[in-house]
Amino acid sequence: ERRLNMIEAINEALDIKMTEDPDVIIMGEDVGYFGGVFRATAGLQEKHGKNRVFDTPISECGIIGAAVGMGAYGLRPVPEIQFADYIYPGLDQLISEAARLRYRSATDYIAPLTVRSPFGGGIFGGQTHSQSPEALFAHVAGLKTVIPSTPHDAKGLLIAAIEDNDPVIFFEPKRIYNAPFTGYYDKPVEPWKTHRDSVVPEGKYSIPLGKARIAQEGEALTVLVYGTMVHVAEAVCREKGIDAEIIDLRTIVPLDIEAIEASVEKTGKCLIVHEATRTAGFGAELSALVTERCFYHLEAPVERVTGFDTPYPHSLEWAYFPGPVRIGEAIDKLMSE
Amino acid sequence: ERRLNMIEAINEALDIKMTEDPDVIIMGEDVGYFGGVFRATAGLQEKHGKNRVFDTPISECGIIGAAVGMGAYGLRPVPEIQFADYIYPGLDQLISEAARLRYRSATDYIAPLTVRSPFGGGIFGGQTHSQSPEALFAHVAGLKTVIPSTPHDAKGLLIAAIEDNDPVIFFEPKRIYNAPFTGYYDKPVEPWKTHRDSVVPEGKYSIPLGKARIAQEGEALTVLVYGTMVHVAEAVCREKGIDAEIIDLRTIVPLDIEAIEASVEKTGKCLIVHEATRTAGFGAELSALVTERCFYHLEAPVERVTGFDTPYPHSLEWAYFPGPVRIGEAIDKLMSE
Amino acid sequence: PAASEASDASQTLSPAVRRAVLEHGVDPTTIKGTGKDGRLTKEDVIAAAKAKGDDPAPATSS
Amino acid sequence: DAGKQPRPDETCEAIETSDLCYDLVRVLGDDNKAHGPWDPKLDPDTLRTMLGHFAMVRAFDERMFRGQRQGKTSFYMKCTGEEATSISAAMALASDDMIFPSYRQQGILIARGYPLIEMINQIYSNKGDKLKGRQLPIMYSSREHSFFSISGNLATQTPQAVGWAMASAIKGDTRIAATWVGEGSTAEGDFHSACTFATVYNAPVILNVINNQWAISSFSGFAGAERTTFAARALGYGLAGLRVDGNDPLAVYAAEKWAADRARANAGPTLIEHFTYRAEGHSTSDDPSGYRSAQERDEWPLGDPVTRLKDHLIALGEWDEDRQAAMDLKCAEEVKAATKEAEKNGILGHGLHHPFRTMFQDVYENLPWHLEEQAAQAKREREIKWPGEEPWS
Amino acid sequence: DAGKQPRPDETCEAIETSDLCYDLVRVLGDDNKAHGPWDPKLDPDTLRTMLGHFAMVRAFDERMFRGQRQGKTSFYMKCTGEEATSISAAMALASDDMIFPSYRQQGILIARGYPLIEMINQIYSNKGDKLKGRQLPIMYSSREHSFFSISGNLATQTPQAVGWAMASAIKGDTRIAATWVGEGSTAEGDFHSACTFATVYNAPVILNVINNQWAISSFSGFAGAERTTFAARALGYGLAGLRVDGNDPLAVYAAEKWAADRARANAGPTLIEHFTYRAEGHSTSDDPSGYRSAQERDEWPLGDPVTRLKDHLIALGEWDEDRQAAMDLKCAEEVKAATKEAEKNGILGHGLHHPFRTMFQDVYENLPWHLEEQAAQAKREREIKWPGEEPWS
Ligand SMILES: Cc1ncc(C[n+]2csc(CCOP(=O)(O)OP(=O)(O)O)c2C)c(N)n1
Ligand SMILES: Cc1ncc(C[n+]2csc(CCOP(=O)(O)OP(=O)(O)O)c2C)c(N)n1
Ligand SMILES: [Mg+2]
Ligand SMILES: [Mg+2]
Ligand SMILES: [Mg+2]
Repeated sequence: ERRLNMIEAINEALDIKMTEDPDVIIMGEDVGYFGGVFRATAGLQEKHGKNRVFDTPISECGIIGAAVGMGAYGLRPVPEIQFADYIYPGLDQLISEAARLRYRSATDYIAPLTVRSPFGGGIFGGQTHSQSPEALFAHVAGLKTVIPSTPHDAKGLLIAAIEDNDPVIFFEPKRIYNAPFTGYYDKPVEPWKTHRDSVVPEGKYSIPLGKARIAQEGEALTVLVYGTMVHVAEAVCREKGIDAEIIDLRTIVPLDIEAIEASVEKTGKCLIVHEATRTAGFGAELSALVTERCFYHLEAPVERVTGFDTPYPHSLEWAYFPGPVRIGEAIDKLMSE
Repeated sequence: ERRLNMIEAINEALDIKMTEDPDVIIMGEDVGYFGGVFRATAGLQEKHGKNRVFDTPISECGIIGAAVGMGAYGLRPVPEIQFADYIYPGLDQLISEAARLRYRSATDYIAPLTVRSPFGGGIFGGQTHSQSPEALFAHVAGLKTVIPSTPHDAKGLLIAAIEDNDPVIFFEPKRIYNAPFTGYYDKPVEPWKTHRDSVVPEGKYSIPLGKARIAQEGEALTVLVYGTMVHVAEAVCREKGIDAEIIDLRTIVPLDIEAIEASVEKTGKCLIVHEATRTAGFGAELSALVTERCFYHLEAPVERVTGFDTPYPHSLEWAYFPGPVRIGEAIDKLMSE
Repeated sequence: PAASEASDASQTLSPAVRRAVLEHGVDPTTIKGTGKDGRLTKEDVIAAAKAKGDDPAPATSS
Repeated sequence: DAGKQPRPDETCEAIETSDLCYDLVRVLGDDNKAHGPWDPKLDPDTLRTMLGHFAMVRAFDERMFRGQRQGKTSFYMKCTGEEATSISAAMALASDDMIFPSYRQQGILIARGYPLIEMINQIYSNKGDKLKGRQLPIMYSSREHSFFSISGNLATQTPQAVGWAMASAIKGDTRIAATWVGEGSTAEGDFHSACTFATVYNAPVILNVINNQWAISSFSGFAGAERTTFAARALGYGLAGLRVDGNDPLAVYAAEKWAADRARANAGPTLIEHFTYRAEGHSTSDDPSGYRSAQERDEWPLGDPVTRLKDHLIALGEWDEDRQAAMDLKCAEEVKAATKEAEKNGILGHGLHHPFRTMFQDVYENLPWHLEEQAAQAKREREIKWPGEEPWS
Repeated sequence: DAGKQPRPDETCEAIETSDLCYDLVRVLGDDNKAHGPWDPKLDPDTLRTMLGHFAMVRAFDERMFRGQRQGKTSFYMKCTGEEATSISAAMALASDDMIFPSYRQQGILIARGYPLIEMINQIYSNKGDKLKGRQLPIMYSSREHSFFSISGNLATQTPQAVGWAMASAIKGDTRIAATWVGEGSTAEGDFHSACTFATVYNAPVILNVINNQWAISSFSGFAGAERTTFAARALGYGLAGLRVDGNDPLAVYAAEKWAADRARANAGPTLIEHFTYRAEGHSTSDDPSGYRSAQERDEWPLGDPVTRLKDHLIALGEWDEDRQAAMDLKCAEEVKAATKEAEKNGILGHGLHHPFRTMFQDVYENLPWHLEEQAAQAKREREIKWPGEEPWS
């Protein structure tokens, strides 16, 4: 069994697609010669050439805008935005252009971009290296949003995203690039090398966008979660001995509604966990969907555990992070109903 | 009784604040000499001078960015973004700068901006003159988002927004600038001049941000709504003879949660209506809140009636618009539970 | 999890009805629902409780 | 001063174009003759073809504007006075060079032979509209004609054009890209991205800035015109820059050709400022009398490009007023016929649009479940509103 | 070629600075003497003060960098080699001129007398931190010192500076604004907005572009440096532009003073490119050996500004190596003392931070209900995690 951490898995997915498809190109700030500030593109320029893996000016607008043009030409660009916090200058090109191009041109042109970007906190990155803006993208018709939680999934989902003909936002939970953080920040971190989900097959495989992963089967309650928080939820349920069904959504748009419905109908209780700020976060959509579709199966109010509606504060990062205590409290509440 | 349409009411609010407070300035594309493409700033440059009401380059980033700097200086800028669809190039300055400035500087600097922008569809404006992006702003901690539905409220809320020391996004439902559109696009439109909510007192008054308006009291179900859709919801309930409690939220952040809870606890049923695309729209947050807070009062699943998750299609605008039929269907469903 | 052996009706109780059932101490399987698909409504439960001669309980739970 | 501007070699260093950024390349003199090194030496047939496109776009604009006033559609935008900046420029490109237009380049479609009826179908958002009624009128797209989908968001096409050109270069393709952007829109950050990427990657692209002196109600000074030229933006990035009389069809052709040859020779991108004048209102939604004097148009800075080209041909002995009148008439009739034909497919708001189900198509390549559900809801709505009427699918 | 660059009058037309955009203003020659019209003729006391700030910031950087390595905080950024571009520039401004900095201008705070201990408190995010531990280390803010809150988002400060300057002009205030931005960051659209607004409104602002030749791992060519200078950007907008040897403290002072005088005289904004070199890694998160050779630093393009200023003072007979050594020692000790003092307030992650409740403050002026509820939840969490420990409020 070959085990990789998430960076290695992502790097391998990129390498496989670049080798297989000459139209795949990689661009972004520091991704070329240096191989990315998180090393996700390390070695790729050397292997695939400066024409296909290259550094860009510091202009997220230009990165996405140029990628849209490249996509219209027929390439399959995989731009990196160095931190999700810095995606906003490129948002217009994503929302007004990439997301609507197929529709507005009635398929004359498409934007088969895969925008990779590290997101999330827990690394003492302060308010501009910690955000989780996935809800903004989920609101935009025409975009798909993917968030892996394991090396295995990161590789398979990234390959699927690159092959997808729609623009995909691929958010990488940077906190778990190197190890599956459980939220117990004061305990030693288990490395990927000993984690079951770091077994990454060689060669190409892909995981369909829109299919959730049942991270853990259970009967007592359903947990809807993605990214870093999958591992935190798992740890809390383990700790508390709760027979939870933990659904790692993997893709938030399109969503695996069948998996969600089946689980909530079974358990009657639903907890939603994300790191992003609460108000109008993606958890709201999940809560609304569950209420709309599983109402008569609900035995308790759907609960959301989220980051607070504040910027991510540097020194109080662990007070912000929706860690084991916050999740535990919600589980207790749900189980007591 | 003096009656104004919404443009007149907004113009009057701006004029009052400019007259009263020398630190209020207005800037934006075509707002100066011409008085705005919707005439909201008509006459203000002539009255208050080119130093205080001025045209800008076509750069939403520059408009918001400069306004942040002006706010730091001590002015109280009221920038206009010509259409909400064009706010994205300025989003980084709003999200990363205006929204977080007070927090990150620990009150050294504040950003008392009021960003006015016409939003919403129903005017055959096509996909880039019809969007309702309010959910994006609701997700950003530090911003307030205000949406008036009547001339009376537009004036009072705008004055409150300008006086507020936090950055406020003030979305003006352009479909009802001139008349309170009820969604029956094939029937004649009632002008503001005969509508009760167009009575606008002279002089200064303000409506606190975060206080909803009970547009109509009722017992059968609660309708949570804002902007243009207030009038559509009212018309449908009138048409159907439904004893609905219609809550015009006025401000989506901060939200008047007390009014919402009190109403849903009374009616046991809740309908949420907005024109924006459905997925991760602000309706999701409302639905989640209602479920979280009024669960044991709910007699039926919370329903959302929204725009579809597509761009706003030019020729099929009325098929997109969440009009009377869509709302009626949801009401029927709720009432039959 | 939901009591899987419970009657059809109990699977379609809205939260408000469930609360009413608890507050009024009535057995939902004994009441005929007037709601959609024969579902129990809050009013059905209150009517059943009245018929049973119960005092309406104060609505202060939860 | 027509013919006075020097013409450096296409493969020159960008800096050698510095003086041209502050000058104005002109070919047609007051004598209606072509002068100087920028004379593209086009043969009379080509000039007549160009004049024909001019006439056609003017006839088209006239009729479509009236169509909007008659309620046949929601919106229209004329390019009156700016015809050369699109038609003459496009004629200097290869027909498969990729165009990333703004909204005032209908001339390019006409020059490339895009059928009028397709344009009108789009303007009417009718059932013949290739864009399925989804876009605001005049927001055309034609992959077949290497014409990118027009966006309502200003300047977004500019970095896209650069990206397309980079892709072409990566693939060793000989095609180049050209983009058009209004002088007002150059203030957007996208334009800066475009210039930066173009210069850093030496992309085979032409950035055409159409300085028609107005951006809706705002004089070009609000984009910086009182401090320097728009061509001078090129200097800031080390791009080649040209400033050209946009109402001089020969000068426009020559400048665009120079830039195309430069790009194709891998000698780098060019920014061209076309100095022209928006003779009409911004769009059918606009009334320019609110912000500029009526005489301004009469003074018609730089002269009407159609007249100038016509007079040039006449001066060459290759044209006369009668042929001009006949051509104008023929254009008007062609447009009229196309309009009639298009109206059979419907006009906006009169029911003859694409089927409702198309509204949910192409948001994604495949319909996800949530759009399937929403489509079903829309279908239900339709059945409630108009029972038994027109089919959904 | 020190002293060879002409110095136009501060109120000249912007275009008169064209040649200076391609040149390099230098004052200090190889002989360590000041030359030419740009010599600011500073008196020895001022020069010694400047040298003192240089020494202090270098000592500070050294110690803070080590502090991060010792785990006292999460992050640090040095400005080694670029001291003149902040300190000498700031000394040419009035003390209440408004600074919109990027993240490498700690020199300005030191030049303006901001207490070291406040800087360290911020870096440690401890309970003494005036920013309440909310910002990443080095993202200072000080209204008292007319120093704007630093943002992690590159270049956003540039249009803000222009807006502030516009406000100052609107109010008839004599204060001007100055902003600093890295050469790599000039690619952002914000910078373009800043230049456009500055030129359109003739705002009293100075745009300092710090070309230290690197943006993390990316050579300045990725921002366009291989095609032209960054000062030439000014020409594109019709701004006055200067290109200055950023390691020549006298030249930097002179250029900034020229621009400040120009702005204060309402003669318009100036863009200054400070050509310098980032001698160290980008930040404590960076290891430059992965992308540039170790010798590069040894060659130290342009020479160490501290050494150059020191040698100048020595050449003037106003300084010597012993005094230099003594000053360096004194700075190191001052920094050490301040560090010790600040450590009493805590270091990152060791519990001595601002009270938890402060996390919810200042998101808005007043606490809305949803933050009140979230604060209550956070308090509960705290009580569960550490029952009875440190007070919430
Ligand atoms: C991002 C964005 N901001 C604002 C607008 C509104 N708008 C449409 S056209 C226009 C003026 C554009 O002027 P210019 O670029 O000079 O082009 P012209 O109309 O003169 O061809 C404006 C402000 C828009 N469409 N997109
Ligand atoms: C909008 C944005 N994009 C990307 C980043 C990540 N980033 C931080 S510093 C940096 C390099 C900046 O280089 P430069 O502007 O030359 O400044 P220097 O570090 O040399 O002082 C990058 C890419 C960011 N902070 N903000
Ligand atoms: Mg305000
Ligand atoms: Mg224009
Ligand atoms: Mg740099």
